[in-house]
Amino acid sequence: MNETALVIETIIKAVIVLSVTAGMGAFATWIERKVLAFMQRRLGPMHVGPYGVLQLAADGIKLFTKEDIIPQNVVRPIFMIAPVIAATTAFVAMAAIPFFPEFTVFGYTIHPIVSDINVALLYVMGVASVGVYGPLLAGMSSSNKWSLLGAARAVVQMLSFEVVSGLSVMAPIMMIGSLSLIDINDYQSGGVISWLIWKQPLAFVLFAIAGFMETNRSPFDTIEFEAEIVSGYATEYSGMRWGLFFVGEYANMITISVLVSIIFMGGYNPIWFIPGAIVMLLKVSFWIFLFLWVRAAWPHVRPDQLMWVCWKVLMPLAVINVLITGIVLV
Amino acid sequence: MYEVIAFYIFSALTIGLFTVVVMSKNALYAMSALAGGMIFISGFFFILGAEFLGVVQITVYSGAIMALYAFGMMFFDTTRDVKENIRCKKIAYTLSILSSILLIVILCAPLFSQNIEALYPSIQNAGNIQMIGLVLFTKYLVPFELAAIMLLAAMIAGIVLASKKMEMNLEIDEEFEEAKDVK
Amino acid sequence: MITLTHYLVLSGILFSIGLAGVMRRTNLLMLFFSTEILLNAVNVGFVAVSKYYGDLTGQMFAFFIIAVAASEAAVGLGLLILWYKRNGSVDLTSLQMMKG
Amino acid sequence: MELKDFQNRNIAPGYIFFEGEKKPQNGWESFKRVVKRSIKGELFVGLWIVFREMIRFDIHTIQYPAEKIEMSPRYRAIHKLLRLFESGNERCIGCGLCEKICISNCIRMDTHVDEKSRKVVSEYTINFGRCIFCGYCAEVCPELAIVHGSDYENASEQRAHFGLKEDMLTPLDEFKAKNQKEFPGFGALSDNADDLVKKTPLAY
Amino acid sequence: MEKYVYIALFAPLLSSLFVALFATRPKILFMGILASLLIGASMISSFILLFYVNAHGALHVKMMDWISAGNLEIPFGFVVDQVSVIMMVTVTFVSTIIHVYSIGYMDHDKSFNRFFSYLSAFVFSMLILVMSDNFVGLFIGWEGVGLCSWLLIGFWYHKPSAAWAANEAFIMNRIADLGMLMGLFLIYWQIGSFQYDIVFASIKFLDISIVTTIGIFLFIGAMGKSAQFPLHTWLADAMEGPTPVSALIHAATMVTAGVYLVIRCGDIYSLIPHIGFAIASLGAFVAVFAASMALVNNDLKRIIAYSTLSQLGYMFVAAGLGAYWIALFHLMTHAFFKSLLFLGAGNVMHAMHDELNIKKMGGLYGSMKATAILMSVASVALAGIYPFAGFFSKDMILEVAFNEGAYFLWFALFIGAGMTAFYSFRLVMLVFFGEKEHTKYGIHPHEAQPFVIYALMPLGLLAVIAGFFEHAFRGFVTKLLTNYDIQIAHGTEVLLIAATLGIAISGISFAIYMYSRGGFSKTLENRFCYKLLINQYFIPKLYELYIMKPFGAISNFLWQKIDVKIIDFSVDMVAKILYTSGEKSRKMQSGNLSDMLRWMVVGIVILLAVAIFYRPIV
Repeated sequence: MNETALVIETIIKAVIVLSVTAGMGAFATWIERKVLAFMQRRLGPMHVGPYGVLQLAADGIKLFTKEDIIPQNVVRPIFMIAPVIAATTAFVAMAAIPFFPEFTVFGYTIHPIVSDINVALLYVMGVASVGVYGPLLAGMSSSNKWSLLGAARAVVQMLSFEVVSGLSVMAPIMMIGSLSLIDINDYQSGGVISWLIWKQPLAFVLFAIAGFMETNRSPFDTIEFEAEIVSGYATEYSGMRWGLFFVGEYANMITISVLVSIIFMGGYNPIWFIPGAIVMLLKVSFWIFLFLWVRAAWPHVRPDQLMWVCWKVLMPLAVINVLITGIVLV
Repeated sequence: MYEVIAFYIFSALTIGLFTVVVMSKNALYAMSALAGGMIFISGFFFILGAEFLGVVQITVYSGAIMALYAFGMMFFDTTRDVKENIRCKKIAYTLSILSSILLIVILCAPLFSQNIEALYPSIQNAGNIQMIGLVLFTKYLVPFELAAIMLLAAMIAGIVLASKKMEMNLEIDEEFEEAKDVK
Repeated sequence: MITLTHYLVLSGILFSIGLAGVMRRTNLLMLFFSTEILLNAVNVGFVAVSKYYGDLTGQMFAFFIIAVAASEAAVGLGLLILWYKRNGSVDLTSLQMMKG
Repeated sequence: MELKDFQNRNIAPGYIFFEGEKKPQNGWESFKRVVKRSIKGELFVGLWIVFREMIRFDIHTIQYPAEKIEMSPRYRAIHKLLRLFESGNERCIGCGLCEKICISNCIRMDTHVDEKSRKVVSEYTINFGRCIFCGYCAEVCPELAIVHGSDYENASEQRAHFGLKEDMLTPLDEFKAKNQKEFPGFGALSDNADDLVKKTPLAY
Repeated sequence: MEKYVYIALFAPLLSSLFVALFATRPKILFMGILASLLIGASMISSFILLFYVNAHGALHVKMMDWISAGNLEIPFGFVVDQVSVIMMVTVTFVSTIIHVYSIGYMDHDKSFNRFFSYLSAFVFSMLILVMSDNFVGLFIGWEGVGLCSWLLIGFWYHKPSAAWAANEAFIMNRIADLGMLMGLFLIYWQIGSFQYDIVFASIKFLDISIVTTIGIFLFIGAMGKSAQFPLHTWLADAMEGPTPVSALIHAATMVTAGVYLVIRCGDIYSLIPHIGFAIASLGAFVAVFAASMALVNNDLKRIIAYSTLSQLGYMFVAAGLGAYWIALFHLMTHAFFKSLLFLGAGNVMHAMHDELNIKKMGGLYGSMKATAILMSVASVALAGIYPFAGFFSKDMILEVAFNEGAYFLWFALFIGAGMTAFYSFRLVMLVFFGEKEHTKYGIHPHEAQPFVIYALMPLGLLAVIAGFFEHAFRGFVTKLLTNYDIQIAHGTEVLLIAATLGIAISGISFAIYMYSRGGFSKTLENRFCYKLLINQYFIPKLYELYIMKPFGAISNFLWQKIDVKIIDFSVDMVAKILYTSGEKSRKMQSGNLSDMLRWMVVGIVILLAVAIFYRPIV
């Protein structure tokens, strides 16, 4: 029976995480439009609802009701399933992420993590690496050259940056000695001073860059850069299938924000009087804001520059960082 | 119970997906089915308590190897139907079915005696990763290093092979080919 | 209850599927796919044995097999690209120089 | 004139050349450049600028259907055909210059001689699908009959909308309400035109 | 002292190998001189060793471990004791003279260098044979001299008769070597060692029948090498080789290896006197048998060859009866005068342009006095006239036979001595005196080069005086060998000596008498006994008829029927089956990876099936 209870609890948690992050993702689209507008001296969406808050509902209605166009020459099942994969991988990665400190409801302690596996970090990164299949399959099945180019770029980009993210996160793991995100969080429970960002600044920077990379956000949005390859892998998509890509992208953003917050910025440990949950929310919000901010501020990078930076700058730096950490630890 | 359910679901899925890999004429189907199958295989690893291996399976197989193959498919222009003139399918199927029957007979036979002892027994109160780490860096250190060197060599080989004269078309001269044929 | 035999039979079936693919396919890329199936089938068996005998050697073996598969993919794909550039095809029928 | 001067003949004497930084020759130099740029914090300057704009909240958006921009008098939108202030007759004398000069060939006119032996425009159309709003027609018109209006919201269900004489000609009721304004834009008389006119006796 | 051993042993090897480098080159005189000098160095070392052994006793040298496998341990060891040093001295001395002689004799031969290489190799092998301190080394030397003998008999291999003779010698020796090998195996099987000292120390404790068998087998080996009765035909045919070879190998050294073996194994044979007596009987038989063939033969070298056979018979009589030192003494003296005889014959041949038939010679004394004198001296020595060397040794053998009470043997040897005297002087008379037959054939004989004659001088001298060393020799050799005293009353002894001298002198006088008058009448040649003798008792014919022909027929049958029809056919069948199956299964190698993989899976299926269905029988 205990097993069943666990399963039921897990399912409930999963549903909550799914719905909340999906909602947050949708909300984030509104936030993005607003923030980008403000940064560009605009107002952003204003008409639907107060200050355009209901714009996301309107978008949702539009996406759901739009015709689901499937072009004639695409590989139908793959074409149809690719967005689902993109969204699914984004959400599945969240299974091992603790969002908040544990709390008690009706005498029942709830761990706000879907599944506490001890290889959580590896798991998250593995699933993130599977995330390449969304763009890849979409691009390959679309029978469109822009899509194919987008898929190729996606593969190259993801594969390259997995190396950087893995190597950069290696140093903190070496210091902590655990892959569990809860352990990582607990390691930094000693206030701001104990944040890993101070001990591993280089790893932090590299991981942040890799995070931008893995979410395909500007300035590394080579795989769907309009000026070069129309809309990349999503060129042929419309309606809710395109929307799923969108949701996946925002879910990824949230995942990366949470990850960076937990690994380098103290996680959900309370600061002063602020409870951990609020701290966590603030951090995640800051990170999502940073994603938007960077998009507003920085120019786009060419794919070859991207590869160059990845393999010839970031990866050596990551390796050196790991080496130095190892030497210091030993 | 859930283990049983998971096992059977995963089994059905892996077998189905791998069958698609083998049978499908469409390379894209094959590729995606294989990637999916890999992920479900990692599911088996999770069930079996080998979390580390499961994650490695996902990361390396699905994340890296299959992506490489996808790249290859793009390069070889086989994102669509594979043109194959498959001969004597029956022989292939007969042989594989025969071998599977034989394998199953062997595996189901009570060959596994009880006196097998673990060389490296699992350590109590230690996670899968810790155990793997302990074993990997003591007993299997040399193979581990060798594997690292092998991977490095393979990487260099792959880069060299694939990037050599990337801008050139290596197709052999027609005349040369004809001369060879005459010979 | 799932026993070791279950896993081994599964492994055997997957292996046979891989064998069928290896024999049936003539596109080299598809052959590589089938080879990966073979390796994975074996991996399942190894990990199951490792679990049921409480011995990590099986997992180690699976680990090294994955490493080998990665190398194989890298080198094999490099060779395939060379062959494709030379012959414009990755079909087995273009690879019959060893005809006896 | 030396050759160098000839080559730079389009460049003003006080021009400052910006060479830019040297391109990196090898990997190590590019690596150094990346590191240098990262440390210099150029990227953070960009970040700061957009953030500053955000907190300054200096929004320049005009919420269009509700608010509209005042068009400049010289704005060249849908053409208007004007009437004579004195009589309310059409100013157009049917000379056909606008039809001749139109570079996109979108103006068509038809004239006839009426009972008073005056040339009268019977049909006048502009195909706005082709018009590029260059303003030559207004410039060439000797009678200031055709001018550009400021009506830019020209979305319509029919192609023919706005382009007919009836649409462009100032309606009589408008005219009577003295709503017709002299066009201040391209080709119009300047404000001090009267002063510039040389007075000549008309008595002959 | 070890270094003298090594010089004595390896100087010939060095000479052989160095000269062999130039074997295919045209004649280089320096090669001959070098070889002679190196052999000379070997001889000097041997003499030094002789004096050393005389003063200090035997010398054992172990150069290195050679074979060490399981219980078998064979060192590369050498022993320089009284017997082997005598052999060494004899061999190297004769060799040196023959090397020098060969420079003159082989002057015009185009394979001059090759000859010296072979000759030096032979000396090396012979030294290995005599110096080895174990049976394996002896066997190696044994085979080495056999090989060199084969090379040298067949030196003019372009001549079919030479090639045939070489092969005959070689094959006959192989037959005998089989016996020798059996003996060696028996020794190792029974004693577990090949070292002489161990073998001789423990042979006494063996069963007498085993010792008998060993003795017989070893003697079979000796018979082959020393050309005793059933295996004697090769020696006469071996005269196809160059004359220095005949002198060195087939008179002075190699053929005496059998005698040396018997002397060496004296400890074995002294345990089995009946076998010794059989050996003596065979020796006596051969002595008469060979002498009788020499009586009528017209071939210059063959006469001397038969004489050699006969003298070997004498030696075997002495050795078989246990008078080892006498056998060794006769061996030594015989080496001197017989090689002298051969070398003189070589001079004659040269003079006669390789004519061998003595009937076509005559009166050569006029043109080649020195050779004539030397050959006469050698003949006198051979005949056993006092005070020449042959007298002392041969007469002693007769006395031994008498002493042992084997009067029959004594008589046979006595007759043999008469015959020896006769045929020696028949040869001398026919060649050097009487009618100058050669003028009919337009040959103008000339004396050999002076240095050749000078080289022969020491031999001639020794042929004369060697007998006077009898007592010194006896004293020296019997330190190792069992002493043998002749206990015959002085009167009888004198009588015997007188009888022997008498028959020898009468043989000589008869020969001189007959041949100074022109020889026997032609009618004698139609007599049966003449025919018997001139045809060598028809033994070669018999061999040919009863051994070679049936053997040939059997071989032919085996070749035609069994080899071709069955073995070749089955071998071909295998090849054909492989070929056709290869041809058929070539299709498997379609070069198509798919097909190969299918075959691989077939293999997997078969292996799996075996794994299921095969139950190992425990």
